[in-house]
Amino acid sequence: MSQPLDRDGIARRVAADIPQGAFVNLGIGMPTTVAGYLEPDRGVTLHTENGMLGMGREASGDEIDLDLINAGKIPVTELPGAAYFHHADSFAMMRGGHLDLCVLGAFQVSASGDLANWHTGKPDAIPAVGGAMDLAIGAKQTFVMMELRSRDGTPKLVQRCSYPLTGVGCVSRVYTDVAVFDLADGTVAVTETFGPATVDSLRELTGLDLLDRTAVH
Amino acid sequence: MSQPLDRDGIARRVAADIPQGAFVNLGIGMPTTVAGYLEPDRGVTLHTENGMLGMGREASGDEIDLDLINAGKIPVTELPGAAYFHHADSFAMMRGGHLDLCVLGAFQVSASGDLANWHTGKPDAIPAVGGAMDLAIGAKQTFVMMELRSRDGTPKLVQRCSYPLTGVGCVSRVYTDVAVFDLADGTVAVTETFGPATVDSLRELTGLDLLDRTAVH
Amino acid sequence: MLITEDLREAVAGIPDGATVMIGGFGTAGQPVELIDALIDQGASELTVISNNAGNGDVGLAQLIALGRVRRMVCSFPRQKDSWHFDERYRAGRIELEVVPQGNLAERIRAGGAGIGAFYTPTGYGTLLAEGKETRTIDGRDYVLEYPLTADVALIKARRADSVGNLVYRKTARNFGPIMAAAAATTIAQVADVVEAGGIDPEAVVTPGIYIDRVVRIAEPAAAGELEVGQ
Amino acid sequence: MLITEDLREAVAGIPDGATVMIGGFGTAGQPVELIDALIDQGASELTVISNNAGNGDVGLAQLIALGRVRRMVCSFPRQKDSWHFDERYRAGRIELEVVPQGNLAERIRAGGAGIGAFYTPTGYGTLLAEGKETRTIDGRDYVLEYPLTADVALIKARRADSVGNLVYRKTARNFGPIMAAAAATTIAQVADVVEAGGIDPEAVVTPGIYIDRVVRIAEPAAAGELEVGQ
Repeated sequence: MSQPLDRDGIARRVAADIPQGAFVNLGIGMPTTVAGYLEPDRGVTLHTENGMLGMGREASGDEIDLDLINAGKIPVTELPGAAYFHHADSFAMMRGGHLDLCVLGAFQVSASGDLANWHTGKPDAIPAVGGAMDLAIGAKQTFVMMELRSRDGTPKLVQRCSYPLTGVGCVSRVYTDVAVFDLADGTVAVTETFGPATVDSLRELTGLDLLDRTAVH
Repeated sequence: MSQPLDRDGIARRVAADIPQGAFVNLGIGMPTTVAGYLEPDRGVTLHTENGMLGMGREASGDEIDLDLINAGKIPVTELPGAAYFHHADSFAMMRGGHLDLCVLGAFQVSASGDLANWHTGKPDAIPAVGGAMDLAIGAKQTFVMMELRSRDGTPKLVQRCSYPLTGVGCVSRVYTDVAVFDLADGTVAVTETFGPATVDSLRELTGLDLLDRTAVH
Repeated sequence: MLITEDLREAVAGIPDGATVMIGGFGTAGQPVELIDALIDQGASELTVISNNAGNGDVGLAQLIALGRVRRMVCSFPRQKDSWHFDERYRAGRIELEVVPQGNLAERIRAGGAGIGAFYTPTGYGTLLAEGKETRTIDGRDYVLEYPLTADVALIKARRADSVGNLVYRKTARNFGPIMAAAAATTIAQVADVVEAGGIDPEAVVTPGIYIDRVVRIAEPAAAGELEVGQ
Repeated sequence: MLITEDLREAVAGIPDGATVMIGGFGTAGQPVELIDALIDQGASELTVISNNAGNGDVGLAQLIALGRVRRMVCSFPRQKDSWHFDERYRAGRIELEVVPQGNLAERIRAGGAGIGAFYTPTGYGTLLAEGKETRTIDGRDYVLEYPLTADVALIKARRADSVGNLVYRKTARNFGPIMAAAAATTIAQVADVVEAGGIDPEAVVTPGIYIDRVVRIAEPAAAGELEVGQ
C-alpha cells in the first residue's frame, strides 16, 4: 500500500499532471514548490502576475536582483524567451483565460468548486487579497493543492465554504495528501488515493457524496 | 483691411495658437497642413492615432517606408524621441484626455459645439467613421478648421447640425477663412475677423446670436 | 507552437463560418501572404474584423470579391480603392458593422483581457450608438460596448523568437498585439525567426503565450499602392 | 516637462488631500527617494493608491506612521512588516479599500484610458463585490468597477530620455506604466537620462506624454529587506 503524500509528494503529483507546453501560474506558498518537479523538457512556461512570462527558478547568490522577483516577492531568475509586461497587461493575460493552468493553496474548497483562500473571516483580520481572486478565476483550469484536513482535523473539502470566498465555482481539481478529487458540474469524484484512505473513508471524513473513479485511474 | 484667409492662411492661423510643448493630433485632410507652420522650437509633439508620438513631416524619396505612415496613410518620418504603440494604447491616449489639442475638419459645427464630419447623411453613402469620433471627444480641446461656407454658400457654423453627428459638444474653437469663433457654454463669440467680414455680417450669414469679442482680441 | 515556412500549413483548419481578425491599418501591418493563403485555403461565410475593408484587387479585397466574407466589422470600409467591398455592400451581399476606430481597438482589447463590457465616451449621441445602452458617470455620457473575440487572428510582425514572442515595425504594429490576444488561434507572419533569448525580454511587444503559429516569409510582397483615407 | 536632480523640486506643490499613486510591487519599482521627498514635502490627508501598504519603517510605511495618509487603496496591505499600517488600521485611524490586484490594475488602466467603468469577472460572489452592481453577460457573471485616477503618481523607471519616454527594469515595471497614464501629474525617478533618440522608439514602454517631471537619482537606495507575501 502506498503512503499518504508529504508536501513534496503533493507537489510532485501536481507536476506530473501539468501538460507539455502549458502556461502556468503557481500561487505563492505550497504551489511554488511545484516548479521544482517540472522537467525542463516539458516546456512549461511559468507566469508570475507581477509582470513576467518565462520565470526561472529561485535566484541565489550573485543572481539575486531585487528588480526580478516573483509574486511572493522572492528573487527569481529569467529564462531565455522571457517577456516583461506591466500589471494591467499581466492580469489581462490571466483574466482573458490565456493561462492553461493555475495552481493555488486553499483554506477550503466546496463540492461546487468554490475556493476560499484569502481571508480567515476573523473579525479582527486585516483584509488583504492580492492577486488571489484574479488567479482563482483567470486560468482555463484552477487546481488546488492542500492537505485534506486542517490542523484541527476538520476536512477542507466541504459541501459549502464557511470562509469568505475567493472565487465561485472555479476549482476543477484538488490534490491532497490522501487523494486527488475531480470537480465537475457539482459532483466530486475521487480519482486516486494515497495511503490507507479509501473512497468510503473519504466519504465519511468529508460528508460528501463522492464518486469513485479510482478504478478508471 | 486684411484679406480673407486661404487654406494655408487658416493653417497658419491655427498653428499660431498651438501652445509651446503641446501634444497634438492633426486630423486628415486640411488639418494635416498645420504641421508645416509649426516652428521646431515650439516643441510641439504630433500624435498619429495609428500608433505613434513624435511624427515628423511627410516622407519623400528614399525616406518612404510603408511601415511608417500617418492616419491618412501617407508615409511620414520619425523624429528623435518618437515612440510606437498599438492601437488600443493609442486610442487610450486620446480617450483618456492626454492630448492637449486635436484639429479637425468639419461639414458642420453647431453653436453648442457639436461636430459633424464623418457622414454626409445621404441614404446611399457607405458609412465609414475611422477615428473621427474618437478624435472629436478625445483631446483636452478640439479645434475645427474649415471654410465658413460650403460650396453652395450655406454656412457650416449652425444652430443645430443637420448632418449626422461625430461628437456632442466637443468643439471649443472654429477657425475659418473669414473669422475665428470661440464656443463655450452654448455661446459663440467672434474673436477675430479676416477680410470684409464683420460681426454683423457673420450674424446675418449664420443666423446665430454671436458675441463680439474682436476688440478684446 | 508551430513554426513553419509553409503558408498552407499555417492557415490549415480554418472552418467555414469562422470569425477572423486581420491586422493592419491600410496596408501597413497587413498580413498579405496569410490573407492570400486563406483565399487558397477556401474557408467561406467568414466574419472579418479589420480596420478597413480591403484595397484594390488583392488580399482582403479579393477575399471579399470572391464572396467569402459574410460580414465585415471595421471602422473605415470606404476607401477610394475599396470597390469590391462597395459593390457587394450596395448589392446587399455583405453585412457591415461600423465601429469607431478606438472603440474597435478597445473592444478587441477587452476580448483578449476578459472584460465583459465597458463604458466608452466615443460615439455617444451619434448614429453609431443608436440602440445601445448608455450611462452618465461622473457627469460624462458613455455608451456600453461589448468585447470582440475571434476564432483566428492573422497578423504581421517583424520578428518572432522560437517561443513566439513578437516585435513589430513602426506603425505596422497597429492592431497586431490586441488581435493576437483576442483570438483563439493566432497566426503571425514574420520576416525572421530567432532563438529564444534573441529578443530582449524588455522589448517584447506580444508575449508568445498569444501566438499559436508562426510562418516565416523571408521576402514579403511589397505593400500595395498607398491610399489616402482613414 | 521638468528634468531635475533636485527631489524637492520634483515633488513641489503636492497639496494636502491629494490622491497619490505610488508604483512598486513590494520594493521592486518602489520610488523610495520620491516617497522620502514627499515625506519631507509635508502634504497630508493623502489618499494613497499602491499595491501594498508599506514595508518596515521606511518609505510608504513611514508616510503612514507619520499620520499623513487618510486612506489606502491597495490589494495587499497586510504583510509581515506592515506594522505601521496594521497599527493605524486597528486603531481606526486609516481608511482601507481592498481591491483584487487585477481589478486594481485594470481600474488604474481605465483611469488613464478614459473608460467610464467596466465589467470584470474577478471578485464576483465575494465579500469584495458586496454592494457592487453585477451583470451576467454571455452566461458569465461580472462586477462593475470604476476607474481610479490620481492627482500625482510617483513611479520608478530605469531610464528616461529628454522628452520623458521611459523604459523600466524587469519586474520593477509593474504598476509604473498604468499609473503614469492615470495621474494628472506623473513624477518619475530614473537612474539615468539620455537625449531624445537615446531610447529605441520600438522599445519605449511609457511615452513621454504621460510624464511631467523626471528626477535623476544616480544611485538609488538599495531596495529594503525582502518580504514574502503577496
